Amino acid sequence: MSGDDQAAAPSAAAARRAGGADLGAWRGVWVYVELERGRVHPVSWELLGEGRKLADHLGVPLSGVVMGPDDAATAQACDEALRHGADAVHVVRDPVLAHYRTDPYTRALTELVERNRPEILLLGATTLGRDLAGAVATTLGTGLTADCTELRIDDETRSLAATRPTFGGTLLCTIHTLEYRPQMATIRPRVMAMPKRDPQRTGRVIEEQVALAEDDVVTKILSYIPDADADKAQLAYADVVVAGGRGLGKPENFRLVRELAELLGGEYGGSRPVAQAGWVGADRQIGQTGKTIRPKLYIAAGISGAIQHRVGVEGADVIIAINSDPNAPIMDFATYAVVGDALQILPALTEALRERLGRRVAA
Amino acid sequence: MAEKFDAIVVGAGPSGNTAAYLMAKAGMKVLQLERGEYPGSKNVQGAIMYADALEAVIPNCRRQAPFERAVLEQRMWLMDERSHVGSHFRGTVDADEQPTRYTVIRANMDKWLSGKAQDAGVLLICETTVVDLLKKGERVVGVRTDRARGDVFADVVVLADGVNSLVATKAGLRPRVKAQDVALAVKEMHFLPRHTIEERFNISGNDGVVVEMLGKITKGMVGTGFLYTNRESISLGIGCMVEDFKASGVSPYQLLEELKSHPSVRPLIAGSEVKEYSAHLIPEGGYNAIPTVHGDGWLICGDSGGFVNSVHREGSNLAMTTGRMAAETIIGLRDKGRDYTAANLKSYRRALEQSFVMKDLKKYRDVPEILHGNRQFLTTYPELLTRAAHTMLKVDGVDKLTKEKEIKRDFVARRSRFGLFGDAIKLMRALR
Amino acid sequence: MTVKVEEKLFENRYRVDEGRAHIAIRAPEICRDRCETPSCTWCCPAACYTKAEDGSVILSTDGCLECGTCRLLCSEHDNVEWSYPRGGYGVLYKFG
Amino acid sequence: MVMHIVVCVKQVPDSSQIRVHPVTNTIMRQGVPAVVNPYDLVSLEEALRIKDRFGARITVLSMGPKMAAEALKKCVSFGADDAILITDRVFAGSDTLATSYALSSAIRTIGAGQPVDMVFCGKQTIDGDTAQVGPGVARRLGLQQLTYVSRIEHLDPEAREIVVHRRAEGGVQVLKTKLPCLVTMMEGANTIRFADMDAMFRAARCQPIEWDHKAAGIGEVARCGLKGSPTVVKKVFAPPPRANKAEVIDARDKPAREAVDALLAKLFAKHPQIEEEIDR
Repeated sequence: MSGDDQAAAPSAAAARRAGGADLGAWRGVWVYVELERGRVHPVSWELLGEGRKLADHLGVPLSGVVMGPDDAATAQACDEALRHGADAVHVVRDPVLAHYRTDPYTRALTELVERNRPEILLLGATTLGRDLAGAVATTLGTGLTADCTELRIDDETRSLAATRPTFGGTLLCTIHTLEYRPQMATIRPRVMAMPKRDPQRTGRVIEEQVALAEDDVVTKILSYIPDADADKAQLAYADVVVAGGRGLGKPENFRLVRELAELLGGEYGGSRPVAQAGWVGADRQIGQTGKTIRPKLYIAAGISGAIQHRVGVEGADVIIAINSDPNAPIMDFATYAVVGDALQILPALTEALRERLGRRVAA
Repeated sequence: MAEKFDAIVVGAGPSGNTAAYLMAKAGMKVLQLERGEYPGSKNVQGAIMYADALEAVIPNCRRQAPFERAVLEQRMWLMDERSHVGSHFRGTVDADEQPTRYTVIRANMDKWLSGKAQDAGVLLICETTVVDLLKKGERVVGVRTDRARGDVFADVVVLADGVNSLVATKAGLRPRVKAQDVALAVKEMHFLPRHTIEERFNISGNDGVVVEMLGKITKGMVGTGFLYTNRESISLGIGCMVEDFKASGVSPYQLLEELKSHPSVRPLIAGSEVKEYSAHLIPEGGYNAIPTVHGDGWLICGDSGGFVNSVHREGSNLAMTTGRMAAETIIGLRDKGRDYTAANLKSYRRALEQSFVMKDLKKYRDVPEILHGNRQFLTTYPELLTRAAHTMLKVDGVDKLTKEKEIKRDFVARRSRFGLFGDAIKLMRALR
Repeated sequence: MTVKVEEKLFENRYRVDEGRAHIAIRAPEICRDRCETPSCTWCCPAACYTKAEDGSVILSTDGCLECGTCRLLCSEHDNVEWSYPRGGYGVLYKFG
Repeated sequence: MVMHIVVCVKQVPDSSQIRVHPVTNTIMRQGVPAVVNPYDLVSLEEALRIKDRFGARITVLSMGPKMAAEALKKCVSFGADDAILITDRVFAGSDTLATSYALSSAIRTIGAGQPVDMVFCGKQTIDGDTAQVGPGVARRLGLQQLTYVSRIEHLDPEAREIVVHRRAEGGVQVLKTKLPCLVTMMEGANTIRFADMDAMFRAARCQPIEWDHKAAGIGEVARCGLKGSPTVVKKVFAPPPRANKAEVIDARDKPAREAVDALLAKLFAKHPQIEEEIDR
């Protein structure tokens, strides 16, 4: 074991217990702009929108942090951050940062925070954001509230009140970091509204230097397998899930489910009986123990909604159930219950939504 | 190398826990196997616990057992669709006396008694289902579990695996339980604030109320409903003979739902939060359905041996008592250095015969049969009685003598004079 | 009165042994062709057995309460293969 | 010498059993059983598979009240070798920062006997859902941090090399790194085994070792528990209940398209965020 607590957390003393007068030394709201493989994760723009509100409330500037190789994508990310509401952008350009790896990213972000002392640091609750935030918060020795769904400033303490689901979403809790700075939080994607992009908006781009060397980084990237190639269901993370059950009659009719899912950019799945019958792969089974989905929209066609299914999908924000049996259990826990033949309703729904999206594109 | 024990107990319910506890306390090396995640996780009971049977095992159990409420008041309701006539018995015990019955939450009870057994040295392994017995010739020498390298050996095996008695059945030690010998009961746990329960039932402290219900709620099937007050919950359930469910086309949950909406029951559970729905079989075949209870290297106790007194709704005390007697038999043989052969284990059967267990079961041996052939006890009579009560209590200007005559006419019309007499005789015989 | 047994089962705690049903219908065609009183479809307290339109009986053991009723009901055709779930799986009563 | 693997586990309330009272909107905790955090079991199973292949000594470690020993015994019943519970009043009220401090100190103490080659943590817990303790422990111990691992592609204990698939947004990173490392596994990567009877016997006879903060080698008590936790939970509350009755659209008496239009009109009026989602 090579690690040493003190060595691994050199800056802990600086941030810990920034009590009393020191609290004031930490100023400004920061949003980490998640740039990976040349693309910025949309959650970063959502956070700039949210961060703008917090910064305005506090009367402090809003800054974006961009880390990546010295290329066009990094430069564009800086510009876009400004256009999405940042007053300034701190950028680290270094070939070591070409791909996300915990160590160099943690080092860079930690150094930037210590140098500039923002009071609030927000990251997206993505796999990258949560990996990085956990490492940075530990190194800084400060508080981190994960996977938040609501942010507010508590005027009395001038602290960040971060609300997040807990106990698997059964409960919510509001968490403050009172005596430590920065106050860190990761925020669930697609919870905060996307801010309006202002193409005219500009601001300061601050070049930051961090001494990074590839030889110091133990972990190497061998390759990257995009999901489209993997064809593995990502049901757990999908924002829209369309699923079919025995009510569809025969496997050929599953096409209707796939089409709607594809149109909505979501994932498709099947109930336990149809997964067992082989209509869909086991990785697309919904309602399996320990595998819950939490989409914003769940559409269940021809699924009766037995016990395991209910447990699996209850976390969905909105459930639309399509079933010919008005007494099917799913009709009770659905938000909308469409009583009718799924084989008629599904194509009608796909058609209606396609027209709608077509209109939008045309407009 | 397969493990070897002095005794293996299959099941961690009241009878298994009692047997395991006593054998370990007597210095035996005991392995207990339970298929649930923890003792109690597969077990269902009303539940009322009889303190004396437990006290015979754990002397000052009253001070430590997780009892919910002491039964202060017993109600018996005869019900038709909308009303009931009933009797209450409410009585405080003398200062030097202890209550004899307590309501319990079964999972808590089983965990507690299992804890006693483990403290006494029982090695408990949960999440392991015994699938068969290991035999050497006719002699049972161990058990086979559902896990890899799952054979475990012992000098004697105590089967306390519950009403379905799968292990003994599979090993050919007993016939399969028959549908006409078991009742299916379903139950819900209704949670309410403590003070709400106490207000609704006019109780305080640790006192409790039990309600036994008979009549049209079972739609002509042989069965009863029950309502027991726990500290912060009410156990509400109903059970009927499986054979009757089969013939009636009625679903057990339908029956329970209708019981919940009965005007006599509904206000008692109003506003409650249901936190569990359970179902369980109860052996009600009585004396005539008790299988062979011992053989070479094995004994059977509790529900798996059919030890339930259905007339008095006693099961857990018989379970604990048979578990205790099984253990005492085994300990007695060990002390004398004698082998656990069928002949030597016969003293278990003798002990049972001499105890209240078999004496009570024998006394009521004909009750199941009588009830089966005479549904009027459960349907016609409750209806007649509630109607009689209605008639007598209604102030409508009709004089009481006329009303009495009307009631008498009603009874005779439905059952005939001869039928009434015959019913009385039958009941007397069965309950004598 | 229609009763939603699923509502009741939802309150229970289960650990499902994926892909290993502990109860099975031995010969589906017996249910479809020879059983005139499929009492399992109304007696099962968890409504694990449902009758399909073609007359066959569909068994889903997810909500099983492990009472054993179906095993005893099917005495005429003896068409139910019944065992307990593997250790630790199945219904886990919180109160019992 | 075989590898030494530490698996950190937590005993948690089975959150699927926590209910919010539909009328009072209060939390009901009666009868909620304690279980091993399910995500931890995915990591434990992965460690056990390494043990199956290469041989390894697996120590399960937990922080919690004394009753958490049950969770550790459960892990032994799956095949872990040793079980250590750090339990002390000073740990009460720990947030993730304080927890990772205590756990990493204990792992360092465990490593004093035989150096630790790999640490596994659950991806997150089902009660806290933070996913922060794993990274925290990795940081403090200077371990290579491999979170959200969906597959261990290759492991060479001799060369001390490991290749994993790590879930990223929109794809999978294939990472190669050196031991010692810390791994958190994605759900669905495996299913915990049904262990053999020998493991059940060992678990039944096992009494997890209990360490207080001193035995665990924790120097600064001020960095533990409430005192060592920067975050403060101000409020816990139930989310506003979902309308408990579905809005029914009967499509049996009208053309499908008409029903669908009615559905979408209602949906978008009541749930503008869904409209936004669909339009993205």
